[in-house]
Amino acid sequence: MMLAEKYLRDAMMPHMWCPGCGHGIILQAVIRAIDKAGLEHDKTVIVSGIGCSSRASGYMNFDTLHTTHGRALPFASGIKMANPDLNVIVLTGDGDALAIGGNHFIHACRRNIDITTVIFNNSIYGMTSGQYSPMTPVGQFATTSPYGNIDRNFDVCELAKSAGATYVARSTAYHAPSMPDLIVKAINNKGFSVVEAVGQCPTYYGRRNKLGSPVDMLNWQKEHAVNVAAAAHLTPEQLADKLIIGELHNSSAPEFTEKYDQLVARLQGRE
Amino acid sequence: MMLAEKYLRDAMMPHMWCPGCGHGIILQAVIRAIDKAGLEHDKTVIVSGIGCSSRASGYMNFDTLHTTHGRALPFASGIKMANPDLNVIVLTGDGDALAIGGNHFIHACRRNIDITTVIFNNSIYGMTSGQYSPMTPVGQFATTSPYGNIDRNFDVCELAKSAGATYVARSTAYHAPSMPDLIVKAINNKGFSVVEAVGQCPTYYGRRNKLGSPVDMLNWQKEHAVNVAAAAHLTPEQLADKLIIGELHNSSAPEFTEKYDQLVARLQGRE
Amino acid sequence: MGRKFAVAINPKWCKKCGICAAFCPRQVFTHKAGHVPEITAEEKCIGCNQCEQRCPDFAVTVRGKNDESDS
Amino acid sequence: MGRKFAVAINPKWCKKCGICAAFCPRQVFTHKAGHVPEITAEEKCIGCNQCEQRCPDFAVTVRGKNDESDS
Amino acid sequence: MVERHEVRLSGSGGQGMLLAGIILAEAAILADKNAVQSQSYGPEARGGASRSEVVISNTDIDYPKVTQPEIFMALTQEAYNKYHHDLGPNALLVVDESLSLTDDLPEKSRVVRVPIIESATETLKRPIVANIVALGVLVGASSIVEHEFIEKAVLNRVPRGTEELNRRALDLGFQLAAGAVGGNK
Amino acid sequence: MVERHEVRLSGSGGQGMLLAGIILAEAAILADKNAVQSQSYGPEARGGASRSEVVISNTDIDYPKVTQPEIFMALTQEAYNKYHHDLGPNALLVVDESLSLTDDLPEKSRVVRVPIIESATETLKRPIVANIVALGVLVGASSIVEHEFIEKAVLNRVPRGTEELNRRALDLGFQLAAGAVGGNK
Amino acid sequence: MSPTVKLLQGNEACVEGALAAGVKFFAGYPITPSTEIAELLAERLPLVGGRFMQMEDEIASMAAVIGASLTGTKAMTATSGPGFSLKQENLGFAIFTEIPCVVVNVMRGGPSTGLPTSPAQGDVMQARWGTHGDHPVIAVYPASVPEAYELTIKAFNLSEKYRTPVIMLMDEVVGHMREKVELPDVPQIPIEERPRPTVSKENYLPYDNNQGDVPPLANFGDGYHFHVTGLTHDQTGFPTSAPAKAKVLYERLHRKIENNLDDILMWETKDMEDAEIGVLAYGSTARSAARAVSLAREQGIKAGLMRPITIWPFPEKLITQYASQLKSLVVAEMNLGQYVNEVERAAQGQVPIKRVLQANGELIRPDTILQAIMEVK
Amino acid sequence: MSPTVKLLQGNEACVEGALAAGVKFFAGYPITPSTEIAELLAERLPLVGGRFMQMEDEIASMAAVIGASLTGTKAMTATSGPGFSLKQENLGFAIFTEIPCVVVNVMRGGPSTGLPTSPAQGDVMQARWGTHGDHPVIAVYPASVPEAYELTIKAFNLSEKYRTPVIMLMDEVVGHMREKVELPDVPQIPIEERPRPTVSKENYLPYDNNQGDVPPLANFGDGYHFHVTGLTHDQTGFPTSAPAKAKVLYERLHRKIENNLDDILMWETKDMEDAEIGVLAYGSTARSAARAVSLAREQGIKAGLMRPITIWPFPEKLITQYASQLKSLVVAEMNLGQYVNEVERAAQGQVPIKRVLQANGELIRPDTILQAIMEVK
Ligand SMILES: Cc1ncc(C[n+]2csc(CCOP(=O)(O)OP(=O)(O)O)c2C)c(N)n1
Ligand SMILES: Cc1ncc(C[n+]2csc(CCOP(=O)(O)OP(=O)(O)O)c2C)c(N)n1
Ligand code: SF4
Ligand code: SF4
Ligand code: SF4
Ligand code: SF4
Ligand code: SF4
Ligand code: SF4
Ligand SMILES: [Mg+2]
Ligand SMILES: [Mg+2]
Repeated sequence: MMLAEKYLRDAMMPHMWCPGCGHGIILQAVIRAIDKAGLEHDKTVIVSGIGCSSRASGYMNFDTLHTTHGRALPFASGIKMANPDLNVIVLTGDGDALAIGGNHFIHACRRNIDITTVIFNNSIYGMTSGQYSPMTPVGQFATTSPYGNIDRNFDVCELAKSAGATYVARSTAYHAPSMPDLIVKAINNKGFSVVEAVGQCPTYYGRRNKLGSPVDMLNWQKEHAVNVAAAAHLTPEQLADKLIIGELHNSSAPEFTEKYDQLVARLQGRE
Repeated sequence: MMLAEKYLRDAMMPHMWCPGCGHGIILQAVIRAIDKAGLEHDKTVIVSGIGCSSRASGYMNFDTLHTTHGRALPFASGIKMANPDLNVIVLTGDGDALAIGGNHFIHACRRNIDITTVIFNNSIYGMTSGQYSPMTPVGQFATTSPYGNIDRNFDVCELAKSAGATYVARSTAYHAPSMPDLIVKAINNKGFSVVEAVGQCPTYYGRRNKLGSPVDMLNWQKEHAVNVAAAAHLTPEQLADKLIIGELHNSSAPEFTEKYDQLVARLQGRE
Repeated sequence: MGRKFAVAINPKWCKKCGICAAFCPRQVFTHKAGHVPEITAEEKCIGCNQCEQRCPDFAVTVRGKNDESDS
Repeated sequence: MGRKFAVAINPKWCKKCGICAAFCPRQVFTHKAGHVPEITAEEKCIGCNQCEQRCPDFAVTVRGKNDESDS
Repeated sequence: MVERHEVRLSGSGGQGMLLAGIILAEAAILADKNAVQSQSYGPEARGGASRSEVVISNTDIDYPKVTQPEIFMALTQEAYNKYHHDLGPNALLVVDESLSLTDDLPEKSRVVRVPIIESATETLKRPIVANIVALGVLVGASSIVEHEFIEKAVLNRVPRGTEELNRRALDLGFQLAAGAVGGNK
Repeated sequence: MVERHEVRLSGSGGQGMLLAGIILAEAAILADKNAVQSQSYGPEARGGASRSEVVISNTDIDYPKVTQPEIFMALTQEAYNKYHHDLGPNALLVVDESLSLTDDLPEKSRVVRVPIIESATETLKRPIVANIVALGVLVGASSIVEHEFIEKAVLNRVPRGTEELNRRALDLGFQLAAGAVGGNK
Repeated sequence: MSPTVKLLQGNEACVEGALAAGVKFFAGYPITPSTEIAELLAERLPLVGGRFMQMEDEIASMAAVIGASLTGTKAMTATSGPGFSLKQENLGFAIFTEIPCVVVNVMRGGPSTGLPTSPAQGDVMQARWGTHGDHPVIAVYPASVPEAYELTIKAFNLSEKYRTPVIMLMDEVVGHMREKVELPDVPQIPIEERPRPTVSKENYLPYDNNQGDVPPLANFGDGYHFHVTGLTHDQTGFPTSAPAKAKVLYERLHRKIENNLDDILMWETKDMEDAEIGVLAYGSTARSAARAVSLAREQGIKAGLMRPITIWPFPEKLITQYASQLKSLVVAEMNLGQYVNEVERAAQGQVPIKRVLQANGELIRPDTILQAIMEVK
Repeated sequence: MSPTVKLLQGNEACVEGALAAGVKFFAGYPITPSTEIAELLAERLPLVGGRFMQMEDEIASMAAVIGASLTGTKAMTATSGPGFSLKQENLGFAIFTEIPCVVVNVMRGGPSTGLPTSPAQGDVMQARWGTHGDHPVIAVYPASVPEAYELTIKAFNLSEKYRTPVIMLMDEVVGHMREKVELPDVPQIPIEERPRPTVSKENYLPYDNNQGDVPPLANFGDGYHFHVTGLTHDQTGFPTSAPAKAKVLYERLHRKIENNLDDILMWETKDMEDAEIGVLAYGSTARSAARAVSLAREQGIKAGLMRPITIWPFPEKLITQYASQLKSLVVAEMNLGQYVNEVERAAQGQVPIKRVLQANGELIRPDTILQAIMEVK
C-alpha cells in the first residue's frame, strides 16, 4: 500500500493483528479516506480506546492517543473542544464503543460534536480472547456464551441516529474498496459521524462459530450485505439476516464547537 | 390520597420535594399503577438512583433500594436476574437515567430485561440546584448554561426504542389522571419498559426560565402535549415544540431472564 | 345518582402550591397564596379526582360520601 | 491503453492469510496455505486494486508500470 | 485584644438570609475587619428554616464556625425554634414581632422584637426587602459595624435600580431598632 | 532431598505447547509429585513463539517460575531463538530436526534433535499431534515421569475418539527418543 | 488421578471455591488476567441453577452483584486494576450498606492499562483506600492455587458473617499458574450464611444496633419492606444527617471488623521461631520469599517468613509479635512501596526495614530477596 | 471595598485562582459541594475565550480534561467523593502518561452518597492510592479561602512543571465558606508552563529520558506526531513490556516527584519553636487546631501547630524535624484515621501519637482538640 509510507509508523509494523483480521483492512480504508479527504496531516488527531481495534492509533503517523477502555470519545471531545481546528478521528471497537463506552457514544451523538468515529465491529471482544459483545448476534458462541448468546445486540446505526448523530453509514471489510468514500463523507460532515465497519475476528469469533477462514468470513460479508438502495425494495423478512450497507443517515444540525465559538464571539463582542 | 396509607411510609412524609414539584404527582401515578396492576406487594422492589426524583424510593413502603447516581438499572438488573419472581420498578430522573446512567439505560433496553423504568423528567438536575441535563432543551437557562443551553437534548423515547425497549410511553404531570394506565401497561409488558413522565421543577428550572408557578408549568404541559393519535395528523412543523404523549412503542421480543431460565432448564434437563 | 363527595386536605402534608385549586373544574377550593387551600364549595364536587391525582404532596383525598368501605 | 501493472507483496508484513489471492478477479496470485502468495500471473492484472485494499497487512502494492510518480 | 463576634441570621428558605449574611460580612470587611460567612446546605436548606452565619473579628479568624452566637436573628417561628438553642451568654436576639419566644433563652439575653416583615410589607410595600430591614435592625441594635459600611455593603450587592428601596429598607431597620425597647430578659 | 525440575516447552502459537505443558504437569501429579505449570500471555502469546513451563518437584514448590530450564523443547526456530538463552547447566534440549542450533548452549547440554513434525505429518498424517509426539520424545529422553503416567495424562486430556491416535503419537515420540543419538554438546 | 485432585489455574480454583461456597450469581466484564473466572462461571453457573450476567462495564457489574445479594443470593464479581478502579464507588456503597459479596481483583501491572498480562501487586493500597470516605475493608490474598480455592470460600464466609464485601486480591502469577488442588466433594470449611432476621417483619430494622455489630439482613422479596441507601442512615435504614446518628453508624462499621480481628486475620509463618531476619511477603512474592528463606537457612542465616493472608485489616499483631525479636525485617512486594509503609508504621521503629521493591512486570526472584537478606544479616 | 478585595467562597476563590493561572478548559459533572466551581467557570470561561463542557459523567470529564491538555490548554475538573472515585481510572492514565491538569475534590462525608452537604476529610488516602497500580501523586489542601486561590495557582504550576495531574483537596467547610480574599490584578505567583520541546520534530520523544526527569511535552496539532498510551511505554511513547524499559519508566515517574520535594512540599507551622505538644492538622481542621493551640497556650501549655499544605507526597521532614522535640503529637482529622497512619509511620515510635478523629459531618471543634492536648500534656 503506497499510502503506508506516508501515514503508517514503519517502526511499529508489522502490526499485532492476527492473520486475516479485518482490523487491518478497515485501517487501510481509514487511511485512504484521510488522504482522499485531504486532511491536513499535522492537524489531524487519532484517538482510540482499548481493544485489538484500538491499537490502530499506534500504527498511524499522526498525533495519536490510545486512551482507556471505552473512553476514546470523551478524550476526543476534550481535544476537539479545546482546539476546534483539529480534525479528530476516533477508531474504536464494538466493545469499546458500545459496551463500556456506550454512554459516551450516545452523548457524542447528542452533542453533534465534529468527530468522525469508525467502529471496527468484529462482533466480539478480541483483545480479551473472545467474550461476546453488545454486537454479537443472538445464538452465537463466545467464551462467555458457551451455550449460545441470549443477549440481544444493538443496531448501532439506529442507535446513533436516534441519539443525534448527523451522519451514519455502514460498510464491511469485504467492501473495502468503497468504504473510504463513506468515511470521507463522514469526515466532511460538520458534526458527529459514525461509520460502522463490519470486520472479522477469525481467531476468536470465527473459530468459535466455525465460520471458516478469513476468506470465508469476507465472503459471508459479501453475501449478507445489501446496499441501502436495494434494501428499500426488500421485505423485513428478506432483510432479516442482512447487513444494510451504505449511507444510512445524513442530516444537518448545528455543530457543538461551532455553537460554542458563536457564544464566545457573542460574549466577547458584547464586552 | 387513599392509597397513601398502603403504599407510602408514613414516617417519611411529608416528602422533601419543594412545593409544586412534579415528582410527587408522578410518584402518585406510579403508586396508582402498582395498585391497578395488582402487583404483589411483597414481591415488588423499587430501585432508584440519586436525585430529587430518586428520593421516591424512600417514600414507598416496599423493599426499596436507593443506589448510586445513575446506577439504578444495573442494581435492578441484578435483583431481577437473581430472583426473576420479583417485580422490579426503577424510578429515576432525567439526569440519573440519561446523563451518568445513559449506558445502563441503553443496555437494559437492549437486553429487554423485565424492568419498568419511570423517568421523572424535569429537564434539569434538581438535586444539585439546577444545572442543565441531557433533557434540557436548547436555549434554556440553567446554572451551567448561563447564556442559554447549546447542548442538544435526547428524545429518550426514540432512544429507548432504537436501543431495544419493547414498551415506550410518555406522559406529563398534568396528565396524571391518565398516566397510571400507561404505567400499568409498562408493568404488564414482559420486557424492558420505559415511561417518560415529564414533570416540573419550579424551584430551579421554572425560576431560571421564568416559567411561572407550578400551576403555570402544568398548564404549559397541558398546552404542549399532543396525543400520539392526534400527532399522526400533524406536520413536523406543527409538532416542533410539542410533546407527543401516549403509548409510543409496543412490541414483543424474548425477555432476558426468561431466556436464561430456558437455558438453565435445558442444561439441567440435559444432565 | 346524586352522589356527594367529601374532599379533604391533609394540612400536615400540603405545601400550599395551589395546584388542586387551579385545576378543579368546579372551583371547589379557594386558594390564597401561601396558604393551604380551603374547601369552600364541596357540594359542587363531581368526584373527578383531578385535585387528588395532581396533588404533589398526597394531601388531597376525595371520597364518595356514602362510600363506607374506604372510611 | 494497454496499461500494465506491477503487483508486489512485502513478505515482511504479509501474514499469509490468502485474502489477496482469494478475491483477485484475475487469479494473479497463487496461494499455498501457510505461505506468502506468489505473484504468478502479473500480466493478467487489471489494476482493480482489490488485493491491495483488502490486504489486512498493508503488504500488497499495485502500481501502474508506467507510473513513475509513485515509484 | 481579640474581638470575635458570632452572628446567626435565620428565616425561611426564601427570605434572603444568605444574602443578609453575605452583606454583613462584606460590611465588616469594608470596616477593615475579618469576616467568615457560612450557611446551611442540603436538605436542611431546601424549604423550611435556613440560616446564615457570620464570624467577625478584628484579627485573623481561625475556627470559622459559629458555636455560640452572640447575635441571633430569626424572622420565622420555625427558624427561631430550630436555631436558638446554643446562644451565648448576653446574646442579642433580633426577631420579628410575629414570633413568640420560648423561655429557654440564656440569662441576660437582650431581645429586640420588632415588626420587620410587616414594615417591609406595609411601609415599603415590598416584602422581599424584609431581610434588609432586618439587617438594619440588627446593626442598629448591635453596632457590630458602622452604619456607613453596612449601607455601602447593601448598595454593592443589591440589583441595580433597587438602591433607593434598599437604602430605605435599611434605614427603616435602624429606626425600628432605635425605637425598640430592647429589654433584658 | 528436594528434587526440582524445570521444563520449558516452546513452539509456534498453534502447536499446542500449552496443552503439552499441562499434560506433563498432570502426569507429574499422577506420579504423586507436585507440579506448577505456567505460560506466556499477552502480545507475546498471540502468533509467533509461545511457551509453556512446568516445575516438577517431589516436595512443595515454592518459587513457581522456571528460571534455568533443565529440559527445553523447541518445535520452531523462532521459539528456539527466543527461549533458549537461560538454560541451566546439563540441559536437555529436545528440538525438531528442522531447527539449526546456535553455539551459545551451556556446557554439557544434551541435544535430542529428531523429526517430530515430520513424523506427525508423514507417519501419523496428523500434524496436529506433533505436540504429543514431542511430549513422548521429551519424556522418553528425560524420564522425568514414568511412561504410564504420561500416557494416562495424555488420555485424560485429549478429545474423546482421539485416544488411539494420541497413544500412537506418544509412542512414536518414545521411539524417536530411543533412537536418537543424544550426543553431548 | 483421583477425581478430587486436579491441576487448576488460580482463577479456576477461585471458581471452584465460589461454587463450593454456594455462589449463585456472577456479574462481570472481561478483563485480563481475571477473565477465566467469568468464562468458567458462564459455563458452570447455569448448570447449578445459578446465573451469569455479562454487564456493560465494571460499574454495572458491581451494581448487579449488590442487587443480586439483596435477594439473598451469594454473588461475586472479578476484575483487574482498571476495572477495580471503576468498581470503587459501588464497592463503597456495598461496604456502607453492608451487603455481602465477593470482589476478586487479579492484579496486573498498572497504573492505567499498564502491563495487562504481567503480574504486579500494585493495587494493595487501593484495596484499602480506593473508595472515597471512611470505611473498613476485608481483603484476603492467596499465594497458591489450593489457597485460592480455600480463600474464596473463606471470603464468602467472612462476607456473609460480617455483612460486608470481601476483596480477594490475587496476582497474575497465582491467577494464571496451574497447580495441584484437592477438591473435596463437600467443602471442609463450614459454609457461613449472613445473619437473617428473627424478629417480626414489623419490627425489623436493617441496621439494628441492638442486634450486635452485624445486624441481620432480610432478603428483598420476603416481605420486610426495608430501605437501603448509600446516604448516611440510622438503624431504620433511612437517611439521616444528624451527627450523633452518623457517628453511631460509622463507629459500628469499623467496630464490627476491628473487634473481630482474631476471627478475620489469617497469616502464616515459616521458620520464625528463632528468626533474626524476617521476610514479609504476600501472594506469589511470598513463594519467592519462602525460597529465599530456605536458601538463607542453607547458608546458616536465621531467616524466617511472615506471610499475611488477610492483608486488610492490617495484621499489626504479626508485626508487633516479631518486631523486637528481629535484627532486620525485609519486606518484598511487586510494587514501588505500598504494604511496606504499613509494616513500617506497625514496627514503630523497633526494627529496621529493608525494602525489596520491584515493578517491572516480573515476579521478584528468590535471589533478589536472598541478596537483601545477605545485606542486612 | 477596594476592587481587589472580595468576599468569596472557597469554590469561587478556586475559580479565580484557576483563571489567574490561565485555565482555558473545564469539563465536569455537577456534584455537591463542588458545583459552584463548574457553575462559575461556565460563566467565566467563554468570556476569556476558554471553554466549558458539561460532560455526561465524571469519567468523561476527566477524559476530556486530559484530551484538552494534550492540545496545550490548561485544563481542570472539579468533583466530590463519588465523582472522585469514578475519575480514578483516568486520573491514573494522566499520571502515567504525564499530562498536566488539575483535579479538585471538595470533600463531603462518605463513603457512597454519605453526607453530601457535610464536611469530611475522608478522601485523603484515596487521593494517594485511589487508582490502581504504582504511581506518585501531588495533592495540595488549602485551609482558607485566600489559600484556595493561591493553591489553585500553585496546583497548576506544579502540574505544568512536573507534567502530572495535581489534586487539590478541599473540605466542604473551605469550599463553601466566604472569606476575604485579595485578588491582585496580576497574579503575584509567577505562572509556570510545561516544558515544551526544543528538538526538531523528527527527534522528538515524548518520554525522553535524556531530557531530565520531566521530558518536554509537545502539543497535539503542532506536527510532532507522537503517541500517548496508558500501556507501559518506553521513551518513544510506544508500548513495551520489556521489564528493563518498564523499570525505567516507573522509576522516573517516582523520581521526578521524590527528587523535588523541596520544591513541591509546603507546610506551615505555628508556635512550634518551643512546642512540647504538636498538633498536626490540615484543611479546615487546622483552623480548629490553631484555635486549640492558642487556647492551650493561654493556659500555659506549650502547644504548636503543624499544618501540611502539600499533603502528598507526605512531608516526612515536617514530622522527623519535630518528632524528637515533642512529648506528644496530636493528629486531628475529620475521618476515622487516615493521615494519622502516615504520621505514625514517619514518627517511627519517637513520639506517642494521640488521635482526634471525627466522622459525623461536623467540623471538629477547637475544644475537642484542646481536650486531647490536655490529656497528653
Ligand atoms: C476498564 C477496563 N475494562 C476491561 C478491560 C479489558 N478489555 C480490553 S479490550 C476489551 C474489549 C475489546 O473489545 P472491542 O472494543 O470490540 O475490540 P476488539 O479487541 O474486538 O477489536 C476489554 C474488555 C480494560 N482494558 N479496561
Ligand atoms: C457520581 C455522582 N456524581 C454526581 C452526583 C451529584 N448528583 C446528585 S443528583 C444529580 C442529578 C440529579 O438529576 P436528576 O436525575 O434529573 O434528578 P432530579 O434531582 O432532577 O430529580 C447529581 C448530578 C452524585 N451524587 N454522584
Ligand atoms: S484476536 Fe481477533 S480482533 Fe484481535 S487481532 Fe486477532 S483476529 Fe483481530
Ligand atoms: S429542586 Fe426541583 S426537582 Fe427538586 S424537589 Fe425542588 S422542585 Fe422538585
Ligand atoms: S395540590 Fe396538594 S400540596 Fe398543593 S395546595 Fe393542594 S393540597 Fe396542598
Ligand atoms: S374531585 Fe374534581 S371536582 Fe371534586 S374537588 Fe377534586 S378536582 Fe374538584
Ligand atoms: S492479503 Fe496481505 S497478508 Fe494476506 S496473504 Fe495477501 S499479502 Fe499476505
Ligand atoms: S489489482 Fe486486481 S487484478 Fe490486479 S492483482 Fe490485485 S486484485 Fe488482482
Ligand atoms: Mg470487537
Ligand atoms: Mg431532573
